[in-house]
Amino acid sequence: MSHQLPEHPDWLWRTPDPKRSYDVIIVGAGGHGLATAYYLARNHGITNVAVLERGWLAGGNMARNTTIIRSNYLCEESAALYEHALKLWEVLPQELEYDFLFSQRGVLNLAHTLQDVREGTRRVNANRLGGVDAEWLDADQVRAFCPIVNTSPDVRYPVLGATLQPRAGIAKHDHVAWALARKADQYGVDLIQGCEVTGFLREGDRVVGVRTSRGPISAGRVALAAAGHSSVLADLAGLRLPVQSHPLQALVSELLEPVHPTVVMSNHVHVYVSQAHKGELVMGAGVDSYNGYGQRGSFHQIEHQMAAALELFPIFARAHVLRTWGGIVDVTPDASPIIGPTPIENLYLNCGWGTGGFKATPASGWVYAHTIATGEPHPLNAPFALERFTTGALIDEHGAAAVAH
Amino acid sequence: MTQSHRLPDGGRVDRSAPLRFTFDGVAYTGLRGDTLASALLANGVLHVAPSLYRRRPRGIATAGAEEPNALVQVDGPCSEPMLLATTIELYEGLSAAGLAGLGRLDPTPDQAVHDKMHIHTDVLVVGAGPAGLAAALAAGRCGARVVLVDDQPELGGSLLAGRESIDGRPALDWVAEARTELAAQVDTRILTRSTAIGYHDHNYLLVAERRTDHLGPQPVPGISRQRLWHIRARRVVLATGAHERPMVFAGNDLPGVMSAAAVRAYLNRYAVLPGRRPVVLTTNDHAYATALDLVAAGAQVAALVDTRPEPPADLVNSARGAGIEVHTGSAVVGTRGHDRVSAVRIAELDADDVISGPVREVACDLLAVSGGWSPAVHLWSQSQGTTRYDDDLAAFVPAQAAQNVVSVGAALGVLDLAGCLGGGFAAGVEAADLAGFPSTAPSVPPTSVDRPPARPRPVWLVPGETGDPSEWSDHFVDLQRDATVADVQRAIRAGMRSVEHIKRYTTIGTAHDQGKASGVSATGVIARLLGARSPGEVGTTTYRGPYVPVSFALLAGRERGALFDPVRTTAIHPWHVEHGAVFENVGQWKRPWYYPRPGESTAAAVERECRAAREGVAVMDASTLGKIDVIGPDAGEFLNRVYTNAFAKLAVNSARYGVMCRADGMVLDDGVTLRLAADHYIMTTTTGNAAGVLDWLEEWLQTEWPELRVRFTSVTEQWATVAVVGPRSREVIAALAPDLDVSNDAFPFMTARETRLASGVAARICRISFSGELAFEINVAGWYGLATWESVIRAGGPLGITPYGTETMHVLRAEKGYPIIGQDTDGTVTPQDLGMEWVVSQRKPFIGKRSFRRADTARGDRRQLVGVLPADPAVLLPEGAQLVADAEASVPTRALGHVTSSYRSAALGRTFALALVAGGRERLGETVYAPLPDGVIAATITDPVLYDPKGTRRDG
Amino acid sequence: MTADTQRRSPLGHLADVLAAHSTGGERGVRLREVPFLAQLDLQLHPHGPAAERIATALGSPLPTEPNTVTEPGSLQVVWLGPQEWLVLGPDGSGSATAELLRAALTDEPGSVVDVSANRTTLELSGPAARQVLEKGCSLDLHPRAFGPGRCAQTLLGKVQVILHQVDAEPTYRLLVRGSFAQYLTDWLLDAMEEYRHPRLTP
Amino acid sequence: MLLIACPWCGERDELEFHYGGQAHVAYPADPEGLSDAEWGEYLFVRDNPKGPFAERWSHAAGCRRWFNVVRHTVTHQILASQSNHPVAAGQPKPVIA
Ligand SMILES: Cc1cc2nc3c(=O)[nH]c(=O)nc-3n(C[C@H](O)[C@H](O)[C@H](O)COP(=O)(O)OP(=O)(O)OC[C@H]3O[C@@H](n4cnc5c(N)ncnc54)[C@H](O)[C@@H]3O)c2cc1C
Ligand SMILES: NC(=O)c1ccc[n+]([C@@H]2O[C@H](COP(=O)([O-])OP(=O)(O)OC[C@H]3O[C@@H](n4cnc5c(N)ncnc54)[C@H](O)[C@@H]3O)[C@@H](O)[C@H]2O)c1
Ligand SMILES: Cc1cc2nc3c(=O)[nH]c(=O)nc-3n(C[C@H](O)[C@H](O)[C@H](O)COP(=O)(O)O)c2cc1C
Ligand SMILES: [Zn+2]
Repeated sequence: MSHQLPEHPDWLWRTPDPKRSYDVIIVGAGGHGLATAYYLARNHGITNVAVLERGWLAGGNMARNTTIIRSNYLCEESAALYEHALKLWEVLPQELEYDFLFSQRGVLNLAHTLQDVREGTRRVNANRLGGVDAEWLDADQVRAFCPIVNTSPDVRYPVLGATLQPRAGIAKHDHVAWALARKADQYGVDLIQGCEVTGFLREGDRVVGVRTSRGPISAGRVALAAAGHSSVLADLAGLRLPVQSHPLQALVSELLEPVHPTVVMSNHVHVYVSQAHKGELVMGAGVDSYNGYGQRGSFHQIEHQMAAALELFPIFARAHVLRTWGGIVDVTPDASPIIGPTPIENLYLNCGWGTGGFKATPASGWVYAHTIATGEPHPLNAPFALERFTTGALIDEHGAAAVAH
Repeated sequence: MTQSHRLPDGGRVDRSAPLRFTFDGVAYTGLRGDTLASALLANGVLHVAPSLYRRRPRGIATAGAEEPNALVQVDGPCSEPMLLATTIELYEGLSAAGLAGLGRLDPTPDQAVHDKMHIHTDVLVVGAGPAGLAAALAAGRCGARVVLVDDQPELGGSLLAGRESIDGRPALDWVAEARTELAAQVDTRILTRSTAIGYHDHNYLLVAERRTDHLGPQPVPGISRQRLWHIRARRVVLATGAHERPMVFAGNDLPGVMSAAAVRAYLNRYAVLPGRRPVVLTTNDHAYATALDLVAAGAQVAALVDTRPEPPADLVNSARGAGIEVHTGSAVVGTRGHDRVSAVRIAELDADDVISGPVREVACDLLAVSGGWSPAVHLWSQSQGTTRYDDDLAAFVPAQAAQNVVSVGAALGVLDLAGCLGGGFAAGVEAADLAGFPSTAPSVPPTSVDRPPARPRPVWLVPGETGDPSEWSDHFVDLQRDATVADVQRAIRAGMRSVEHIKRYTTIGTAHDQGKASGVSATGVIARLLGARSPGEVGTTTYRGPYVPVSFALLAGRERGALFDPVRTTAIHPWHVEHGAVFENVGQWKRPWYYPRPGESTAAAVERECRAAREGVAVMDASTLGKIDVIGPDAGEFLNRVYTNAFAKLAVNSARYGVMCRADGMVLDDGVTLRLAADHYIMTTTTGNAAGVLDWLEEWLQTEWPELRVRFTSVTEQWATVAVVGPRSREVIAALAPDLDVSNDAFPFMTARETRLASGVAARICRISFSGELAFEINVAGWYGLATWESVIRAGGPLGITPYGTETMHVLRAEKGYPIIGQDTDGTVTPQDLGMEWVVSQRKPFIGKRSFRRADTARGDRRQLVGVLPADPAVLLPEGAQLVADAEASVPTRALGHVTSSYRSAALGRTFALALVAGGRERLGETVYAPLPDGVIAATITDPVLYDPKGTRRDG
Repeated sequence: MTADTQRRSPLGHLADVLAAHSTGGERGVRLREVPFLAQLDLQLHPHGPAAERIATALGSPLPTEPNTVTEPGSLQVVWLGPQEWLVLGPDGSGSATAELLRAALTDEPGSVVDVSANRTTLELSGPAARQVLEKGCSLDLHPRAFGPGRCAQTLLGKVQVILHQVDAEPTYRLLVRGSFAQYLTDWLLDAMEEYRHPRLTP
Repeated sequence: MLLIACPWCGERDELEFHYGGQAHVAYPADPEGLSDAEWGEYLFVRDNPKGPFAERWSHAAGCRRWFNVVRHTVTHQILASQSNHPVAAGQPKPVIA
């Protein structure tokens, strides 16, 4: 039987008009902007805050991701950050008083080549040292954990094993955003939709506010959380970022009786799939190679994704694609985010989450709020500074996952 | 079973072809030409399945792809969930069951074939109703290549459901003639049963054709079940018609509440009378035809309710003339009935849509509803065209085009037949013209005499008789999601303002039908509850593909099983298969991993192969290495720039190992390059990187150094390469190549010789060693690869020559501390990290050089490649094990590095590993620990070269 | 032992299979391997003196119109790019042609590389041949856009091929790298399957 | 599936091409003379406009030539493609300035 989703609360947020001035303005009401506002209020008592959103709240990548949450990243710096997020996910439904369907059903990352096996083992061992739960499963264990995966040795790229993070899983994306928005609003944060930032107010080298489609608003600090549009905003401030915006697509099937108990990811064959609570299969497709701001991608990505899905899950043959869509992901050269101050005083940056920032939402908000409130990075985001592209101290996650959902 | 509701005559069903079928286990009979839905209705079956969440009875509500209720699971060799009874063509033996909005996947393997086609056209017309047919005819007459697609089995579109006339004759006669004319046009292709599902950038459309579904579930030999057409069109004409909207009133979900246009289709196309005592509810002219057709079919139309206070007099008169009671300025405000509507409640509405008069109850068994028409702008919107709200039509209509496309007919909001025909024809002529086929003799478009309909009066939200919207929980807005006006109101009260938020709060529009017919009604309800001036202020949610759901199998096409991804094999592959090789996937290549003897374990086989290479002679197929001819007077200079070390002064017939870095200084690839002549080198790349390296070279040459005179030719498959390795390899080569002086002096290490083998085959033999042993590589034209391999095996037979695979190759090179790019490196490793300062020229510039001076890249404590010897020489460190300095350190702790390669070595008589360790070269002799799930392994850091560090063996 | 008895073309072992899957008739399609064609990759500036010398030596200029093939004598010269051609000749003609080309090139920058063993050639012909290609090739193969004497480097399914239409029947040649030949053949045989069965009547 | 005009081979599906990012980013004439920041900028920082973008493509499955295209990153409209004068104009222009 399919599940009706839990009811949303009777009250979510106000629709205020912008004030003339705020202590902090956050640009972008995606998950990261909202989490930042929430933690600014909760952890730092800063509530004279506006989150400005050009469209509808959480209508960017937050509305379009495949909701995979895990912390089993390769680099220690990444694992620490994402693990902080995972620990927050574990307490947030209660703290936010919102059942956003966080489901720790485990995530399998399949290995199909000897090199995949090496990389998987490397990640499992690194994760365990970092305090992240991780196991290595052989093909039989994979089948036991997720019986619909085709573990036959006869396929083109047989499953040789998988890493499993048992505490990983999924959550319902919009509910997460709304839960954060609701609490932020309760703390007094103004969530202002239909308000596009079109420029920055400057006094000398300092940013003192923003220009918007609804007039200028001054601010003590301005914090960007605009995901795919980060470069466009940075450009308005005269800053060039090591970020490129690419289309990334996802799709859902119709509602189906439960068949898929966990989350399966395969970089090699290219499948990312879970079955959401209502019963739809949720899958991510590939990133288009070229830049794009169109929230749509090239269809061959979907076709390839389907071929790959059937290679691994023959039972999906007669499932149907109900809807496809695209988002705009902000990709950095090392596939890791950038969080921290910028060379421009009072302007802060949080971007570059690429294909995998949903899972980081709470931690991203936590450390970003810390950075904005104190002017100094939190130890967890210190390594993710913009300077690393000058020093060369990249946090390269390519080895771990071509696409890091 | 009798077909109790089948009309005695008429319709496009074949009365001579009765078909038996079962639904929910009950047997029925229908006719060829029926859909499952029309056949069920013919048998008096209306109810399909309960609703998903509230388990309310639900019936067939439409006659097409916009159906929200009639979802079924169809049995077959592999049963298929979530198909629509309204679009399934009936076939003999069909067996299906109703679904409550939730499908079931069948674990039986799906044997059906799905395939794809790629075609181009000048003009693509989507929809073969009057507008589309006229467009296709016109474009075809101009000589353009035309593709006409329609999702129905026959052409005609809504004409199939009506009784219109064209040029003074029955419209379907005109359709038949049009079909004949189109079929005779050489360059026109008609695809029926074909739904355009996607409209992508650069006029790229996808069309899903159902080729055999109407024949039954069994695969038809040779014919794919469904086909996905990829169509690139110069111009597109969208003639996709319009969807009739439902209306939102209390109890609007009862079975028996049906689209008025669907009722008309059931009457005229399928010869089925869906109800004997219907009521018709409309906001516009169109449903009058339904009412009259119902009367003509013998139904007793109990009432016609028109929301408009003053509908066109001629329509009202004709209805009254047919004995129908017409209620103007009124609406149905409620229904009665349990499993089926048994009565409707009718009341007058004032100008603000408030109930303004007494409520009257009228008994009925069917309520035909026309809430207005929404142009099917789905594909238009997918093409990024904009829409605008048209107040006169009460509909969103196409506005600004984003590609080479026009909409015509009802899809544009043109609702009269004459307008559809004329507009379609003109669009066809124009599309052909713009595609380069001007019309020479403009023919006269077909004509019809009807007039554009009068203004509709949409009532987006029919009020309940009591309470306020927050209580209207049986006013359904989205039937499949069981979402009601009360839900919308709750969302708005919670603070939601955007239609996108309300969609997500209520899940309206997210079900199987994607709100095809109900989406605009939902917008109307939202507008009303928000107090917006018009639905245009609220807008619609985003239209996304596919237009109708399509199976994963169709999109996967033939890229399944053996055809999923190319398999690349070498010329010698058949021998490997015959000799029991176990293969490893390396990129798309199949490479022998090892060659177990019967009963032999992997470890034993590898140990045996290694021993042969170290003590006797062994042979490996190295053909997969990428090979690139680099030719031209500036070839040496070019190589100097892309490799970290120098090549310009390499002697002819000599070879050199080189490393390439990306601009960021990280190792990209490595390999041996041989100079064949002053201006001719042949470069080898790693197996997986061959194509990437060629691209890399072309990029630098073309975009940065076009002045360099050098050319690249990929010759990977031109050459088969056989590596003959081991102290006795010289004997084998001597036997094979009698003309060659194989002595050390005459043929030193890292040189090459051209010769003719005893077999007569021309060969280039190089002395290259990736194992530290004396070794030769024989290169022959690919088509001699197998024979040459066989002759090596024969020549080496007396010496016990042993074929070996990639695993042994890895052990041998690791014993020598040679890294494998991609295994011992991961894109974050510099040549210096690998201990290869010697390969990094200090004198010349090369790609990546500048990066070595960056703060982080110049650090001394970077992870460096070292050897690692487990304390217990029998214990094998797993590849990927992390290394720490302190065995007792509590988690979380930082690793020093990790094991990249690890093997059992026969030559060393122990296990050993390579690892990347922070400041590793400063730590030689230190003990490190690998904490693993089942214990800690202690090991000592050593120099990475463990075998023959002095290099005494390479000359044999 | 002569070298020739040692040669194996990538698809030599499949000749019978290809023949068995070929069909005639109104919607027939045939597939065969044309093994061992001599193939030379030629790169040079299309308008230098060397190009002139080559034109003289071959008796016809190199095709400079994109996507076209010329046929000087027993050779075929396939346009691969603005400065690159593939010169095809009968089995065994490779070294002579290579010498001729190298001689004409003299010291002008350019290259002549024998790639005869790099690719093999599949010939697909018959009334349904175009449809078979359309199952995996996104080029416009309609006679208005493509025809005898035209060529393209493109993708068929997931495999890179050099496609050359030989005649109007149509007959196509597909030059494919040896390592992909088996897979491409499997792909083609699968795509041809439909035409071994009667057409589906509506 | 974008349709991209190779200046040499004509219009082909996107799948035949490799994307090469922003056009007109020259390799620094003297890398050794650059500061770490300047070198880092060359390595990693590229324009990322929402709107017309001059970018490079290589016809990887075809003629292997690199060329420039101006594409609108929202509409994907191709506003300009390096023109094709392969033979008449002699030596093809060095593509990336
Ligand atoms: C298809 C897809 C699948 C994904 N799958 C996963 C997954 O499984 N797991 C995972 O962890 N991550 C996933 N991601 C990535 C994840 O969605 C993003 O990394 C993350 O959502 C980005 O942060 P955000 O939520 O703040 O961004 P967004 O929601 O995009 O928020 C940015 C906001 O800024 C607004 N904005 C932009 N410019 C302006 C301006 N000038 N003025 C005002 N506002 C502005 C935008 O409108 C937007 O609402 C996926 C992404 C996509 C597209
Ligand atoms: N008087 C009114 O109020 C009113 C209202 C609506 C329609 N009409 C009548 O309906 C007719 C409209 O003619 P028309 O030609 O514009 O439309 P149509 O409805 O006759 O034809 C559209 C055709 O396109 C097909 N189609 C739709 N989407 C498709 C897709 N994605 N892929 C493949 N096929 C698809 C439909 O199945 C149908 O066969 C006219 O006769 C008009 O008078 C009248
Ligand atoms: C996890 C997840 C599940 C979804 N499930 C559905 C679904 O069941 N039905 C549906 O129509 N859309 C579903 N969507 C897609 C949304 O309708 C929508 O396409 C997506 O939020 C992007 O927004 P847009 O299409 O309005 O641009 C889902 C999206 C996500 C991220
Ligand atoms: Zn090209």
